[in-house]
Amino acid sequence: MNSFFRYFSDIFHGVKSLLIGMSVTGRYFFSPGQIVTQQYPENRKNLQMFERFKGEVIMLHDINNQHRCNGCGICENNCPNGSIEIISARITGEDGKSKRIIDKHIYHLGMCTFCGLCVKNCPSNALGFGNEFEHAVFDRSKLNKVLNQPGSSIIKGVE
Amino acid sequence: MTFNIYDFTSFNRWIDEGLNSIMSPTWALITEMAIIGIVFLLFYAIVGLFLVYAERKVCAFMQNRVGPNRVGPYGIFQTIADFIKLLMKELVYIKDSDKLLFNIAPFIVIIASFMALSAVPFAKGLHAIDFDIGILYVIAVSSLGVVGILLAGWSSNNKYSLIGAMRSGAQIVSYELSVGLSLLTIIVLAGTMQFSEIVEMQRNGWFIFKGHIPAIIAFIVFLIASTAETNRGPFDLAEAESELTAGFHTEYSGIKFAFFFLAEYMNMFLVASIAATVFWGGWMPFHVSGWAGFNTIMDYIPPLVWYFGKTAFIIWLMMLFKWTFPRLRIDQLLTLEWKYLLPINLVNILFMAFLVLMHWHF
Amino acid sequence: MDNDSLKARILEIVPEAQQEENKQYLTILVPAAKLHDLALKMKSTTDLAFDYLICLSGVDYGKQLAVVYHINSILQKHTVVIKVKTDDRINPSFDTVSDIWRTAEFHEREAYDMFGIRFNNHPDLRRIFLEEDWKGYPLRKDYVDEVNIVEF
Amino acid sequence: MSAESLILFFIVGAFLVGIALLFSSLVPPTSTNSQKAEAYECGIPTEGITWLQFNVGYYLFAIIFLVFDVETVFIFPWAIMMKSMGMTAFIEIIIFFFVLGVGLLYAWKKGALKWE
Amino acid sequence: MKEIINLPVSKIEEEEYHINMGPQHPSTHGVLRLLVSLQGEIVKSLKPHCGYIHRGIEKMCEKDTYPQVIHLTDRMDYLSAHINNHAVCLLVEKALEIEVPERVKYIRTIMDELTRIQSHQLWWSSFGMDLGGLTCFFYGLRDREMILDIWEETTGSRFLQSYNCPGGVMQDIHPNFQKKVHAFIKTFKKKIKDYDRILSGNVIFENRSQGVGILSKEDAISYGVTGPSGRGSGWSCDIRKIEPYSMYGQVHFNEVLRYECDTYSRYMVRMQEMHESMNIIEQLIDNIPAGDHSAKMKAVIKLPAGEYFQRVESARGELDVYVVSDGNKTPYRMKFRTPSFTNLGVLDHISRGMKIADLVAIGASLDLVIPDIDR
Repeated sequence: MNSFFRYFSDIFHGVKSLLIGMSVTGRYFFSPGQIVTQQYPENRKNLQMFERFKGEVIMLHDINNQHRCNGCGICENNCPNGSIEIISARITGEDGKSKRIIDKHIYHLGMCTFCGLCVKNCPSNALGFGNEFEHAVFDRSKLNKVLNQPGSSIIKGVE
Repeated sequence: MTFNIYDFTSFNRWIDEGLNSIMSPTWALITEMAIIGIVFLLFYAIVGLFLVYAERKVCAFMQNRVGPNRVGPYGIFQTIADFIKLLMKELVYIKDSDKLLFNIAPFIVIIASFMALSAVPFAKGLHAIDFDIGILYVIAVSSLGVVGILLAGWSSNNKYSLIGAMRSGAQIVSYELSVGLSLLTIIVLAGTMQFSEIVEMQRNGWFIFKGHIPAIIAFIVFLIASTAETNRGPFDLAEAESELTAGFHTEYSGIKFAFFFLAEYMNMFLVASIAATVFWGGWMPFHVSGWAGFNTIMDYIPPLVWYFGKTAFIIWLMMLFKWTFPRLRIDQLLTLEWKYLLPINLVNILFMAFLVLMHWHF
Repeated sequence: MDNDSLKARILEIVPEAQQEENKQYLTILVPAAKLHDLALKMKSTTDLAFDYLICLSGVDYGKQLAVVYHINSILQKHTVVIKVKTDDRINPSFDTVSDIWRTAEFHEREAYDMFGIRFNNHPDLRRIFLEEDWKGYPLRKDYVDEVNIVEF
Repeated sequence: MSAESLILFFIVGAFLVGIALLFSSLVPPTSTNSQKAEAYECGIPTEGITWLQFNVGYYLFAIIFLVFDVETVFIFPWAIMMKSMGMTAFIEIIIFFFVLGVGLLYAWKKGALKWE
Repeated sequence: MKEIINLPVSKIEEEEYHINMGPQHPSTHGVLRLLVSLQGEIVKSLKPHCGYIHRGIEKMCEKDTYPQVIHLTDRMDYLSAHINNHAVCLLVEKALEIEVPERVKYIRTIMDELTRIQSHQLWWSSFGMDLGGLTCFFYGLRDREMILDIWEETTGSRFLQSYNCPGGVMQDIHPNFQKKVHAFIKTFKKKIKDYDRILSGNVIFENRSQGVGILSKEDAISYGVTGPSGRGSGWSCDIRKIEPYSMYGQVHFNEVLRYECDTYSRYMVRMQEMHESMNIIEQLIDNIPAGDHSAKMKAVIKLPAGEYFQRVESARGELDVYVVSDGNKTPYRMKFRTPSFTNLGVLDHISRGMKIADLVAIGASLDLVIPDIDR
């Protein structure tokens, strides 16, 4: 007799639990206001990334097209994947001394794992993270970027 | 109380007589058949495509998503785009597979659902064939689909498919019983198996109200069993994707896969429409005895709207099942059938018979 | 049990064992031949009760190959590090402890895969990560990687 | 329409599948290679034979089903006549169900309904 | 066809049905291959084949400096990336005998617990999906998004943050951090009730999970099954309690233990752990002391020669880092004892005699992350 009652209580509890489950999905079905989907390409205009978002490594330039990188190579040493290459050049400064400046700061985006060591360890805070995240290209070689903008020079007093 | 503005019988007769007047009876018959064939073909395709779209939207809303929204407004052409894509896909053949059975399987699945569809009454006078053994016919024909699934699984020469097919065989064979017995409960009340008569008998109240408790139990059992019979979640063991990748149709590509997919949705439509017809009065409007004004207003709503509304609601229920519950295991599936549904069903039939005997139904 | 008494107990079982310097755990170097015996006793003795093998690591010390066992007792809450070393770099082998701690089964396969250390009586000693026909044992210090992606 | 027109539905169904299959086998580009013709088993070549004797569990249920399904066929005519025959039919079906129920109970207790 | 007919009957019975689950299989959540021997639906035995995404992290570590190692540990168990970082940082700090500022400890602990919650959320999602309840998947991911947003705001990344560094954390927390964590906890406490309604209490789920994959406490210890899986067998193996690190010694939380030893108990442990994690975060979030976000570190970190071992509790179980240092700036040998790898070892043992569907449930209940196995 005991098992007989358990048979029915099983059915009862089973059906009850199923109805509770259905109430959850049913509730969401009738509340489309809670939809969380982001319509990505359409919302591009008002898509606001967080300021710290690590989209890519960039070299910070001011309005005079000047940056703070002196080509010391610390970022290159710190990069675990070898995604930074520094090509420096020597020029003769105004005071007649030969000094090292950055010629090309090459950044292989395709190899970068965004660990942030280059940005963190840069002694002159020349590097930063940009918010751009749409990096898809058809050719891998396009992922190799030169970070210092053409014609840019170093801010005085940084070296 | 008769209300015949939506009666399609005269419309049918008009076509029939019109055709007979301009051509010989043989040709008239052939033309009629061609018309019916084309109409059903279109109907089948449209309902299938719509149901796939509806399922995507429904499940998306249940999951806090938007669902398809790229092709056309609100993504309504998504399934058409998918269909075209699948049509343009290559049919891949697997070596060592049984090619004949492999090709026959989608035929069987589609034909079974197609033939079962022929007996469904959409509105008064709007049905292809009105059998006097309608329910028996539908049960018999729709269960043919399992042969297709078994063949598909067996002929693929794929282990997942084979296990899926075996599961599906055991499952459908078991749930066949409950589908039959739950419909029998209503047959006891109705005393007929002809769909048109069954619908007609619900003019003054749907069977689910007339038969009250046993009818409601039978309806729930039918809903569960038919969900299982259409291989839908939580009973989708045959294609249990987390276990058997895609189950019996793992090896089917392109349009052949699409046919299995289509057949699943058509079977869902079919069982929903049978449930609507047998339990919820089919195209009969909702009537409350005594409320003459209310009943008249209800009568103005076309029977097709009633019919599709009820069907859509039951389909929605089945989608709610699928998108809420986890999948059962094969032994639990069979336990549910043999230890719960079947005994309940048997007792329920007796209960209904007793009700009929004592005239306790409405 | 504190480290001193632990050491005394282990020395009782294996007198040849030597202690190695380590700030964190008691580290004991055991001759390879005594390893299985010691492990068995360590697990079955009630006051030691080392029932949980935390970690089994292969180490290449340059000349020697070693296997380091970090073993913990859940009941007694003490941890000991057992080390076995071998000079044989061509065909290094130790006794398996996978019959004592089942977790060793996978870890020993890993050590075999990466260091080529064979474990006698292991139930299923195959390479676990690399392919069966992989040449060499990558984590050894003398392993030469022909296609090194990092040093391009 | 009469029942003979069932053949129509058969033909239409076959037509639908056939025409689509025909289209699909002619129009889309095809290519074959030995990898493509492998049965899908998570990307690993299949080991052993696929078509093997299978677990008896599935067939056991098929047999029980057969028994019950035949019984169900007997219930159909009774169900139609129930209303008109009244008490006699009811008593008859009680006896019938009793036999069926005993059979089910027996199978249940025997463990035939247990999946192994 | 023909071969079968020609086979003698006894031969057929002996023949085992081998089936590959994985590497391309929905239920392995990655590229794990399980070679399963079946008899009908029953699993006779199974052999895991791993290594499909073995990247040789331990070898790569030998070439990297300690700060560089951290970004590799992210990629082992990507779902508890922060905890993996934490382990290496703790080890380095222990070896150098550096005391990190209190603020760092608070931040790390909160981050660890957020990691645990999001890992369990993803586990819950995929558990539901493995059992066929696809809706669970979206609910879990939906709520996980809030944690990812919190991370993105503070660390700049959503998934593999590399937020810890030896001596502290990369950046100070974002001003919005506390507010957002509070908002998350408030929301998630409501949402987790939905989780219970839709899956935990469901009769189908209970039947699918109860009595499935029994792992006794003795076996759990012998196989080294740690974390929620081990605690589901009643083994008190929480490193946060055994060897407390960061703030775990000072916060109050319960170690969730259950004794049914089956899939259901492993499930319930994780569900309870999410509550406990929220409890820990609530205790810490308002009391983060002011201070620096990193201790003063030398530019080049060299560990004194010797051997170091650090245990932490990752979302999946005990994560140990074992370092042999020869005094250089790169580790001489670095070994990660990852929880998934060890937990995988028990899969064969507990899934024997179960059905294929159970195997999927058991695999999901062990919460295996494939990169964590392969490293």
